[in-house]
Amino acid sequence: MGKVNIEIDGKQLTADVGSMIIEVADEADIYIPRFCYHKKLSVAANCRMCMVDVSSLPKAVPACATPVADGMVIQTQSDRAIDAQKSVMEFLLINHPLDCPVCDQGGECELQDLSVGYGEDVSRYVEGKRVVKDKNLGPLISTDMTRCIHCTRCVRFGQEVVGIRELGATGRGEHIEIGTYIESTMDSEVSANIIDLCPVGALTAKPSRYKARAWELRESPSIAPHDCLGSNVNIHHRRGEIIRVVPRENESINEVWLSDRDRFSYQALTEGKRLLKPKIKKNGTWQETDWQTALNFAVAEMKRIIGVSKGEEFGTIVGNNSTLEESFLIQKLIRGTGCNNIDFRTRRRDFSKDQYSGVRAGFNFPLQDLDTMDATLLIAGDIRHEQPLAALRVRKSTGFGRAMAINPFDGEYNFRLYQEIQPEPHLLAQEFACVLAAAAQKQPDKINAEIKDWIEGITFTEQHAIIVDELINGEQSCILMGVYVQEHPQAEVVNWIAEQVARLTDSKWGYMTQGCNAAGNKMAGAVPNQSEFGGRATPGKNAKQMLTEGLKGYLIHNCEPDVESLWADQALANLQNAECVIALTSYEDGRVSDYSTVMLPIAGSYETSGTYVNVEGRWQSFSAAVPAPGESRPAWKVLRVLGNLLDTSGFDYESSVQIRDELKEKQENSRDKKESRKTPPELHAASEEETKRDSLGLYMVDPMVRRANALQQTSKASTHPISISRVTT
Amino acid sequence: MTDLSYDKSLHLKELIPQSEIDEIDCWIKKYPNDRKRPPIMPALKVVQENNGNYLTTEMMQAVAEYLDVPHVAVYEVATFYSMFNLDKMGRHVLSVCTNLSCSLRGADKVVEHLQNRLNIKLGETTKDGLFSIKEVECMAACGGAPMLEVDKIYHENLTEEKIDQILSEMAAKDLPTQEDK
Amino acid sequence: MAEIEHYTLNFGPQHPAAHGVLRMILEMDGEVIERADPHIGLLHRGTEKLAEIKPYNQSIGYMDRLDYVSMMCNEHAYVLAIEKLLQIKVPKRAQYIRVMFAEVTRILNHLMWLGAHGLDVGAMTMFLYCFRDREPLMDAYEAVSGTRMHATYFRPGGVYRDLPDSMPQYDKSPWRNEKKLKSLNENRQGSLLDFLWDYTEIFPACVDEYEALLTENRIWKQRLVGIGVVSPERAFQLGMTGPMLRGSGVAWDLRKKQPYDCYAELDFDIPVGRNGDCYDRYLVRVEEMRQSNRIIRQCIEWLRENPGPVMVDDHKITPPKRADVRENMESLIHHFKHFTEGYCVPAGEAYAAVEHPKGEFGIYLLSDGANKPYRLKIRAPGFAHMAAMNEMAKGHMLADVVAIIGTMDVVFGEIDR
Amino acid sequence: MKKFKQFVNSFLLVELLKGLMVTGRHMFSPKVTIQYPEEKTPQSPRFRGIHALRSYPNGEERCIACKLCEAVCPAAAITIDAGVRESDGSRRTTKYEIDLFKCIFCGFCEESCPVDSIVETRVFEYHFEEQGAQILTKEKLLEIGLIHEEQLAQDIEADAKYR
Repeated sequence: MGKVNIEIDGKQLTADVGSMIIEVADEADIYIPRFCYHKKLSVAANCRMCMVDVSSLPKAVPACATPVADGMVIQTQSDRAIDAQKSVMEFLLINHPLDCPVCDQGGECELQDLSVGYGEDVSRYVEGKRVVKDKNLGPLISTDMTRCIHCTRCVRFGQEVVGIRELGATGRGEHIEIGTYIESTMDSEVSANIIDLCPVGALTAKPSRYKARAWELRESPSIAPHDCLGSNVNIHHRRGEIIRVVPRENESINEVWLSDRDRFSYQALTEGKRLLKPKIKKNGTWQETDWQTALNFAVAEMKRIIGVSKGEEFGTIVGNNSTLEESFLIQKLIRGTGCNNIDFRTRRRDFSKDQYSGVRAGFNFPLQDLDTMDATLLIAGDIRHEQPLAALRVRKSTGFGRAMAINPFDGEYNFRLYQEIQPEPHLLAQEFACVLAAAAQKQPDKINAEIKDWIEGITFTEQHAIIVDELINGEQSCILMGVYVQEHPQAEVVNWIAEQVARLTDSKWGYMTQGCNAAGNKMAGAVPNQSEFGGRATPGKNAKQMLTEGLKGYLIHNCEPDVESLWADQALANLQNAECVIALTSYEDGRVSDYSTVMLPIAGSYETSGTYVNVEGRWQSFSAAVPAPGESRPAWKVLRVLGNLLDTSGFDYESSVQIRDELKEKQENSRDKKESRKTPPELHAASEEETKRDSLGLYMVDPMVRRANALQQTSKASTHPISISRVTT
Repeated sequence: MTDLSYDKSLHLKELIPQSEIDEIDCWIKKYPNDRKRPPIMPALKVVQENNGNYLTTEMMQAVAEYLDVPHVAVYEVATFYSMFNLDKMGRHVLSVCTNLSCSLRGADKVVEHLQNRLNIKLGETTKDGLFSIKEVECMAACGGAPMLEVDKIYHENLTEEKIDQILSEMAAKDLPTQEDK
Repeated sequence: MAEIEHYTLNFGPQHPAAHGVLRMILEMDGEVIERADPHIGLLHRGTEKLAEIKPYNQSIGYMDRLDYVSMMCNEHAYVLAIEKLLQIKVPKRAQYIRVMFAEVTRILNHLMWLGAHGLDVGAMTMFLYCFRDREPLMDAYEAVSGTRMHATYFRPGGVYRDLPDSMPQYDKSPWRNEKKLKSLNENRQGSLLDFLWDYTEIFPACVDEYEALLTENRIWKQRLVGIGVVSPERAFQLGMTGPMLRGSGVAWDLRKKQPYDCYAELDFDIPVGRNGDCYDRYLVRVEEMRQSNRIIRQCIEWLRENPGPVMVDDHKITPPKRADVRENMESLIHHFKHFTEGYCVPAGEAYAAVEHPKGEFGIYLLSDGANKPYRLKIRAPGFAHMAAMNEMAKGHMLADVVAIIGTMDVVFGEIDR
Repeated sequence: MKKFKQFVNSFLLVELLKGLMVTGRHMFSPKVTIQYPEEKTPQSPRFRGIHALRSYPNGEERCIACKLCEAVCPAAAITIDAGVRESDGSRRTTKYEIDLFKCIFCGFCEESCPVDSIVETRVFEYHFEEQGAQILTKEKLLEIGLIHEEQLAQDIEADAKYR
């Protein structure tokens, strides 16, 4: 790309040909006021706030829509520019209601800031102002459309970034309105980003409506705990109460966006029914007690059951969203007592590779590369609802590349699919195998005898060939497996095929995982066959066995197997029949109080420090943003004390950072064992029964989300995104 | 997006005759395949003419479905252009520009005069169904402000006399037709 | 002869003559002071640090509480410093109002000092007369600002509100008949300016009374003449300012030397002493009251003639009119922003000093361009005077220490800040 | 001559007699003191005493929880919690507290209030009898507002032209 030399406010700058003045100015830290321009959205140039004075032009021009030219001399502070800015500001305020005192945006409002910074200090307008009817956009976004200045950022966001156009600008001139025209709610899973985009108070967050002013809020960085991307967030809190969660810019993970799930799940912490004191169930009734008593009780029960059954009859289920530190401590603690039954994978059916599995994370390429894929093959997943922000990236790539899917279910995509194959769920692996066969034929020099044998007899169709062609021809291509794949009874087969296809077509491959810390939990050793970082461990029962076979005692940490596991009904029955269930939980509602014997209150997300390892294997540590309510304590502290009481050694940690550092050291010292399985897995038909089950809904994934009121009121909450298969139902 | 009022079964083909559909298809063909929005305007025009000079929400939705564009894209077009009517209108729609130039030249007086003459308010239709008055944004005739448009004809440099003259001409034109009925 | 150690006396901080919370360690040889060691800090409130975390305007109220007997003079220095950084020109009327109240404050301060000094030295009656004459000035304070002391009245860009057109009046009470009530309210019939004018008519006679009681009084003279003598050279070296410096014969007054606001347009004289002792400083202060009275009268005359704005008409810095806030958007936004974030002051530094009743009161402001000061330093005149304690008291008797503390006119609000 | 005059003056206690004349005169002049508390000194309409929250004549509280007073309070004496009022969805305070131990009576809250809700009354005589009583709750503030509404409205009216 060519370069041109320009001058802004006397500063000599070099810029790429074709870039807009405002981009160059931003780069050089020269601020030009703007409302409609946003670096992640297309240029609309309809607010006219960014007028600058270009010496060669007779009138002031909008900086966001004027490309630079060689020798341009631009002034942002000349009389002409300032005149233009003042006029625009006056114009924008003509119809703006006198709402500042009751407006949630007050104090962080771009209109206020620019009015003070660039506008006049007194109005000349005395006529009546227009009024626009508010729209009902659902339980997440509250509207005050009279305040709208028609920058159309929200419209462009829907159109360009999400790909679902829900909002539009109807009418013309004074009658222009932003809205859905027909009364309807906004249902996209990333809808609330328009709250951040809105420069005025027209779109504000409903759950935190009127709660706090921007200047009262303290900001603490954290990591969102609901999907495997590990979106970076800032927790805004006041006097120890979380008021809202907003995205923290991280170009390599969440860019500037945040899914609604990550944004509003905090409600569970502030409004959910929190467990504030340890409780012991005595004769069927709950009694509040102190930590000492509760811990002693739990320890005695654990010792009793583990002692009697030699560890066979006690099982530990770790929640998907446990931090790395918690998982590490809990597995260390359980293995220290001589029990080996520990697992976090309550949604996995295929344990065939357990004894070989290493600790690799889902992706072997950076998440950011999804943006630039020429070909993306999605295998069985509902990426929009499982990892909303990853879907935005895939959508970005479809601007020039092609997305394809092999999905047994009705997928809702916010991008166009070039090819779509819809096999029956139980034949997913078989269908995918055809792709491998096609790939093998296209790349005969890359295959070995083993694969040759494996694909023997598998035929493929034109469609499979096209998919393979796309993967091969694309300069960058990837195979992306959805969460459902890991729930499939033939997960390992599909994984293996994906790896082989990727190798043959020179693509990247990765699988999405349930929860935010699947990779971390695995690294920490919260699986039955290996301790931290693939260390050797005596094999124990896996989650399926623990939940379906029925044990005498359970330790459940930060999860509700009766809701989120694949064997929910069996799990519930077995938990109810168990002699003792020790629950480390933040909430006391739900069935946990029904089946548990002792409840230990632990801090929720954002109230504890720890580390999440995302799907790329990126370690992201965070510290507590707010204190835990009542007597609840960070789980790592609870586990540390439990470890001491159980007389297991090595539980003298003083901070979660200390645990993390120890783990980091261990990781460096352990060489990630190459996945040693040489022989390819066997391809056989899975039972229809086992593949039928619905996946968890968008807002059902973990205990926190399930208790977030506003999210539960959305239309997406009631529907299971992957529900019906056209073929099977 | 859930359109609560939208009935999925409603298809454009059920709303207008095949000949009109063909006309829309003809318009669609004029634009590149991946450009779906340009035909919205001609399509709406066809549908409106078929429906007696106004559009219903269902029709706009049906057009959106037919053209495979978001519903709101059609609403935007239909609400932007003054030639699309969203309510049942009189035989003659008097579109008075009240934008800047016209306002400076006395558009509010034009509106007031029309309202008094026809005894209706802006956006209403006379009882006999002959006239509707509509407030519109700039129609690019600022040189002859104040102006109004009726039956696709621009009337510029309006005065009260001129308005009266236009109205009586219109009424006169229509008289025979009314008698025919 | 047996060696006799010096006697050490702890003076204050609860001593009535310690003017607040001064604590002094006096080393004495008999009754003669060998060494006086003032300990300060008992009234430290961290004003300078507090100012660093607040928008500029929010610290005005804290300025009142520095030298809490010359409230508006402290505010004056603070707002002048901000105005210097903002490079704004204050409306003339606001300047006159500010000067008028600065002089009212000077009288208030000197009356307070005179009463207390007299009491310290033994002239009980003075205290009562001074306090009686402070009262109308306090009423003037209340009439403009709503409080008798901590006014928070001066603002960067002018003053908060214009002077009221009417004065509040005494209500009927069973204790006074119609006639008495009328005479009480007699000077309250007109505006605040009329009220003050009335005061300035009477006040010189009051000063004459004070002088009749004190100036030639032999006890007064015995207690003050020749006590705490400071030579002009030493006064300079010790950083003395105000009456302390002028008492030593140095004609140094910021109102003349670096006129701020409208002082350049006013006619007044600078009294200076000859001997640099407590008595001369007494004479200087008494004459200053007469001069202040003159200034006030000139201000009142000017203010009566010249109505106009009392605040800069730039709502980026000053809050908009209240009526506008309810009607127009720009005003509402500026109101909102003014009271939440305040205004940003261009980066830079400024030092503004005023001729405070006690000396040179200065505010040094360092701005990094934000809406709160990066650093605020208060130059309190009393602090430098306090430092001269040892030198001034050495060789004097214990009782003279009280006279010296009195002559310094120390107020711990500003020294400890 | 001067010395002689001085000696005579000093010998005859002239200056002391002059002083005594001053004090003597005052014995017969009217008293300047008033009979507090039956009698009070005049108060200006700008007086800044204890706070009050005003209401509209129909009983509706004025405060809209904009929190400007909380933001502008230099002493951080005001604490406000806001929320959506159930009955009509309007923005209201759920908690409005002024800690009178912190308050410096600068009047900024009154100055910043866009709806003339928080005001400072003419009341300067008040006391607390127990720990915690110095915190004026929303109920107390509204009550004070109701008691003094007439006076407050008058004072605001009187001062309106200056603000």
